[in-house]
Amino acid sequence: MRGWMGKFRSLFLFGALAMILSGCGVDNLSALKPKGYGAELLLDLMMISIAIMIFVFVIVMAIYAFVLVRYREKKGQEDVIPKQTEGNKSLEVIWTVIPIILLLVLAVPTVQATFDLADQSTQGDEGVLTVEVTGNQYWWHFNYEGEELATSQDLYIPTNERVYLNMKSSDVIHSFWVPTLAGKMDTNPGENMNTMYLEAYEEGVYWGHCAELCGPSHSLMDFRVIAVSPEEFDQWKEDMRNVDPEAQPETTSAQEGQELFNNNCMSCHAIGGASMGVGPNLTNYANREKIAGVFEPTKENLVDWIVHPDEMKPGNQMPANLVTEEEADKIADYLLELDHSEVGKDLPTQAPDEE
Amino acid sequence: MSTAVAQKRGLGAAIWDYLTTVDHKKIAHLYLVSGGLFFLIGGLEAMIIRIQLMKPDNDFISAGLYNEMITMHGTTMIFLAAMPLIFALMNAVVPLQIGARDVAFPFLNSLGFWLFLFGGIMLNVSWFTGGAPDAGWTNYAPLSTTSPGHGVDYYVMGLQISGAGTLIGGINFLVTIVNMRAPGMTYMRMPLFTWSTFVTSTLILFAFPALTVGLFLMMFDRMFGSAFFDVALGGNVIIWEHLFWIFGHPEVYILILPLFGAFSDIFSNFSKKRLFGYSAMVFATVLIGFLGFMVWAHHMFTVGMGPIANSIFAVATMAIAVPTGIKIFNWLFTMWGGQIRMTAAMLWSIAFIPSFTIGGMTGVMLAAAAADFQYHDTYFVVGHFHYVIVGGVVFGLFAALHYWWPKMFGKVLNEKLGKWAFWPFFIGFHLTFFIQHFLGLMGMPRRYWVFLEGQGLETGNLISTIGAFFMAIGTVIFLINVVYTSVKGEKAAADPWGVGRTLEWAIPSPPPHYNFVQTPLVRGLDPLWVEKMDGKEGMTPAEPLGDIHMPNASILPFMMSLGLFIAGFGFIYQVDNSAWLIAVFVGMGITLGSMLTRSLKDDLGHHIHKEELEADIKKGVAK
Amino acid sequence: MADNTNSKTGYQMEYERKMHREEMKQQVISFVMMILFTFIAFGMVIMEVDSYFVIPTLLILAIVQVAFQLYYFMHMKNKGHDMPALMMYGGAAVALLTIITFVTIIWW
Amino acid sequence: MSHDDVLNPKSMPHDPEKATLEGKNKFLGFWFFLGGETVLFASLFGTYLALNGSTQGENTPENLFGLELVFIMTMLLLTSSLTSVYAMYHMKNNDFRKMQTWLGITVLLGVCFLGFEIYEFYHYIHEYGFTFRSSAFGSAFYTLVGFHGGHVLFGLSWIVALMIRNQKRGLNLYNAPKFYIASLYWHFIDVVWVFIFTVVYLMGKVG
Ligand code: HEA
Ligand code: HEA
Ligand code: HEC
Ligand code: CUA
Ligand SMILES: [Cu+2]
Repeated sequence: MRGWMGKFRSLFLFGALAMILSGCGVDNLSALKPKGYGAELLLDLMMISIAIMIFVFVIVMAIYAFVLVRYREKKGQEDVIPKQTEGNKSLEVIWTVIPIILLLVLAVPTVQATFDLADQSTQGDEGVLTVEVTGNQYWWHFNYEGEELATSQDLYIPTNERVYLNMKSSDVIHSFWVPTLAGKMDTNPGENMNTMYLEAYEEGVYWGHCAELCGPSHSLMDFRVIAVSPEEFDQWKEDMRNVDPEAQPETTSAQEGQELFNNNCMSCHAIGGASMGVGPNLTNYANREKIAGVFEPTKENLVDWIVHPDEMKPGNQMPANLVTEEEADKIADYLLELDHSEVGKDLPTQAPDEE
Repeated sequence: MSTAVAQKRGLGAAIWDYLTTVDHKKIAHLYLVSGGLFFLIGGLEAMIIRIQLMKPDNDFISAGLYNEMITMHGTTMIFLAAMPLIFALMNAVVPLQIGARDVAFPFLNSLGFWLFLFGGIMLNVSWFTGGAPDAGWTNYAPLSTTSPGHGVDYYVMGLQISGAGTLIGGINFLVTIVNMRAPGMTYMRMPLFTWSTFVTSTLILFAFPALTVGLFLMMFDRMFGSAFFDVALGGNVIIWEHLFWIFGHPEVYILILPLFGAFSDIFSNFSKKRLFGYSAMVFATVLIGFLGFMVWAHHMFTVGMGPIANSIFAVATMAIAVPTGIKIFNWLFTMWGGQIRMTAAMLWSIAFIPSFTIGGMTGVMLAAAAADFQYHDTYFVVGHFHYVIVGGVVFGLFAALHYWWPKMFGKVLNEKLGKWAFWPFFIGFHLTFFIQHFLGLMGMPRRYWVFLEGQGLETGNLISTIGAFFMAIGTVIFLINVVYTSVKGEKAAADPWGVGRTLEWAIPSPPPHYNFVQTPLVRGLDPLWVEKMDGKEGMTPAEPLGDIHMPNASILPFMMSLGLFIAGFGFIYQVDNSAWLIAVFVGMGITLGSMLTRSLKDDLGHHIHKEELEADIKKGVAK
Repeated sequence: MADNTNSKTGYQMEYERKMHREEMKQQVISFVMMILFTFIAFGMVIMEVDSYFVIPTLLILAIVQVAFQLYYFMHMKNKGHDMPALMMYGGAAVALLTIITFVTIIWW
Repeated sequence: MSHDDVLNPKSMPHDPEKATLEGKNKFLGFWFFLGGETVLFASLFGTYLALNGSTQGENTPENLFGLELVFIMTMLLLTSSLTSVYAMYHMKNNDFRKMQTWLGITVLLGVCFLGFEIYEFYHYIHEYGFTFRSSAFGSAFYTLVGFHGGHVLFGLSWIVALMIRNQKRGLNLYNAPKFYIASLYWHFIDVVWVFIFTVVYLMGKVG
């Protein structure tokens, strides 16, 4: 199906439209710069609809402009009484039938795309990855089904393969949205699990947002999808499975940090393993793109976070002041040493600003 | 009462008069003032939202407060500003347009208003008692059921009370239109504003009960421990979404249809032409109302209903573009060949056409279910609905207020100031909301307290904020106009525009409280115009001059609503301390006691005698 | 206000009484039918008739019973009931949509 | 003639409930209200149908409901519908005494119905520990049936208030519409009950 709009794109209107719109927004976030199957399909659908809308708008505005210019009351005409027309059957038929036709033109690709994106035919097939996505206030958990491994905030996927997502929530409704790869889907609490799929065309770090109001830090519930080549992805899985949660860090500060971490934090955070705790899984913490989904991964920020998570993300579930500033410093040293894989590191974290 | 009150009217008497009034024209004033105040509050909240989003990572207000701000902005604007302002117009105009002396249920009409007002006050009290509701105006469970504090409880009780008022108002208009039309005013001779009031009231009748039930379930979950939305006990949160939108989508047509009606009247008046395709317009109105009930799930495309349901709702939604298009083209052709007079009312109406068309077209884009996976819950949607709501409903309210102001208050709003208010508002409107479509597509979800730096969203948001300030300027100029007119404005004639076509322009501005001395005989569509074209001065009466029967004023509607208001607080706080149950009993006691009083004490109304009417005619206050 | 001072002749009164009796007879008949339907409905469930058959039958019985209530007991069949009928059907249509939704797509 | 003049058989209009404009308005407005009530109950039924399986593994409809009680309640309510028809029959024939009598019987039947309903709830709570908070099914059941019960209670109070108020006044054009719409309300309650016994109890038993 890829590029079934391709032939239309060469048409002038579409070409111009595509040009204008693709100038909008940053590379790894804008829905107008698709980097995956779903997003591309949807951009095509948007283009068809925009074209229809522009067509309609031009007609309306043409009549509008004509009427306003031609039929204004002029000085001295205040007493003129225009002809009181009742209506015009054939005109009325025209402006009933033409919109119906235009809407049918829009409805057909709409229904096609809707069914296309709901397709689950290959889920569960040999070699097809399914990731269990859980939305939490205000972080994301990704459990790679059958792989015995899990990540939080950063979702790794292989490029040019369909990856299915089984989505649910542990608390309130969230919505999983990576604009450059696919449309969004809600994560519901309870039995109502949803499934969608992603397919990235290029390697890259794609920005994701939570799109359903879920509390004070709804706007800070960002995450990323990191698409790497299938070989690298296998490598990454390998790296992750080989993590030894008990391994001794190198520096003494980090060793003390590990001790402190195990005493204070393990009730909620896991290192290694795939089960979901109260807090994010921190196995590959040093590989994280951001702290808690949004903050620059500097040590300073990390220490601030560990001591005052409530100030950085209002309403989040992690208690403040569990440890002192000095202790946090050591824990940060430890966490920043949890560097287990080279995969994905060469990808630009943030696309350059607007072209 | 007509004589007693007229003689000595101190401030106290005037207030008492308004507290007890059952006159639809005074109730219109009440709706206008309170709806207007709520519009300013909602607008102020919008300004705070825009200031917060002026630059990235802003901390003008806190995250929690931001959520309260958007929730209250949406709720206030829709339930407490737009709907009451629409009710103000309906009350002021519909009985006059059908040649009635009164509405069908004057007492209930007043009850409807007081319920709305107390519900609205209740909602806004939450600001001062530890936090407003913060789960969005859509109040999705379980965010709402688990929201700490009492904010959401205020949402539930406030909307329940004001919703009851709306339902009562709706039934009142339905019966008024069916039963109280003057002789000769057949259905197919009713002005479009009356028609759209009729359809709107039907929508209210069928849509609000779903919200009522939703709010009850929410109340039971939050206050009495039931498990409708508690997944741990087998509840299902999607039930709320469906109930809310079964109500919520018809609600948006409840907002726009009356203004469609007002535009129809205005376009036809100021083009000096009868409405083009009258019967198609009526049919389109009914059809929009009808289709409005079959599309609610287009707000839920991403919930996971599956491709079949999504496709059905997508196509059904698109269908609404057809009757709406019929309307747009009929308006254009009403002006075609006419003599367009650019009054302030007309200016707002003219501006409405392109603005609403854009909003409608983005609506159809949203209706493409799959594409909505990208648009949903982004600023694209915010752009869409402000285009239809501000560009349709708010423009419509301004147009209609300019148009009917003389009929409501006896003075013509200053035309020059009217136009000065228009331009900044119009420009600001497009500045604010056009760019939001792009913000959405560029990856900005809605209900975001902050957006981050370096995502290409800075410029757009800044422009949007600047636009909001322009709208504020426009609003303030309008307020100045209101004050200026009430001080300096000239008294309006019965037909101040000189081109009146419908019955309300046949009687003095403002009309006497019994409206028509003699019920008029209607001889065609646009009855006043028909008489004018026959060279007559005014309407031919359908009955001889005689005594008029009018209802009595009553304080009971106020008391009933006050009782529910008190009981509402009791319900909210009995969770903390059962002593608050006393408030429930006291409040319900007041309400039920007032109801009992109403049913035990006969109220047969009073008569205005022929002599008084003749005196009024001599004085020129009746005709 | 409508004028009601015209008093009736004895003949007219007799005629109206007869009409009312006639109508009452219909209402009693519909009551008997309703009771009968109720018996059938309960009977089928108590006798544990196959559920694929029972459920639709129960619903049909209920709808017919309700039609009796509306048209006979509440006089919707009489003239002057166009608007009430319109609004009841309107309400019923919205009701039907709502219920269909709640038994189907909520569980997708 | 004023509205509160007592009617005699000769001045009795054909439809006393619709003889005045106020009467016509009440009549129509009340029907519209019932149209809205239809949607209200549909929303409650919908919620019940969506949740009636969410029993958390205990107290399912099958093991909870007893049909004997429901059958008796149904008979009571259906009969009360007929008795209120009789009341309206006598109203049209301008026989105030008989109208009051039949209304009285209606109220009596309604009170019995309500008594049984309260007994039923009491029974579920105390014998089965099945409450409003037990499960989503519990919440939905008590809400739906309770809303209906609330309507019965309101209807009874309304009819009783009308009867007492007009005891000494006889029938007139001011109160005839009130009696009439109160009886419409009573029938509507019966309409809702028909669906409740069918959907909740009978279909619940079938499973
Ligand atoms: C006055 C209020 C109003 C009006 C009139 C409309 C009108 C329409 N709306 Fe809108 N809508 C809202 C208020 C309104 N809406 C609000 C408040 C929300 C958000 C709620 C929330 O989530 O908070 C919303 C959200 C919303 C959504 C959900 C988006 C999402 O959350 O993902 C959708 C999706 O289908 C939608 C569609 C439509 C359509 C198709 C129309 C149509 O009726 C428009 C029809 C009009 C035209 C099309 C223009 C004129 C026609 C022609 C000139 C003829 C030719 C045209 C064609 C052939 C296209 N609306
Ligand atoms: C009738 C409906 C209505 C109207 C008229 C408006 C009007 C406006 N809205 Fe509204 N808006 C909604 C309904 C409406 N909105 C809804 C339903 C939502 C969704 C809420 C949710 O997500 O839950 C929303 C959300 C919403 C958002 C998105 C928030 C978010 O998702 O994070 C934004 C942001 O720009 C916004 C802005 C505005 C602006 C600038 C106006 C302007 O047009 C306002 C113009 C008016 C003024 C500027 C008033 C000026 C007056 C004064 C300044 C004087 C004050 C004086 C005194 C009080 C004495 N609105
Ligand atoms: C009560 C549970 C709990 C405890 C105890 C806890 N945390 Fe957390 N932690 C969380 C939650 C929940 C989050 C996710 C917050 C968010 O993003 O909304 C989190 C997030 C984090 C993050 C950011 C994760 C990311 O994905 O970038 C770090 C780092 C962290 N915690 C470290 C610690 C440290 C160090 C301690 C001990 C001193 C600790 N946590 C104790 C619950 C807890
Ligand atoms: Cu999670 Cu918003
Ligand atoms: Cu909608």
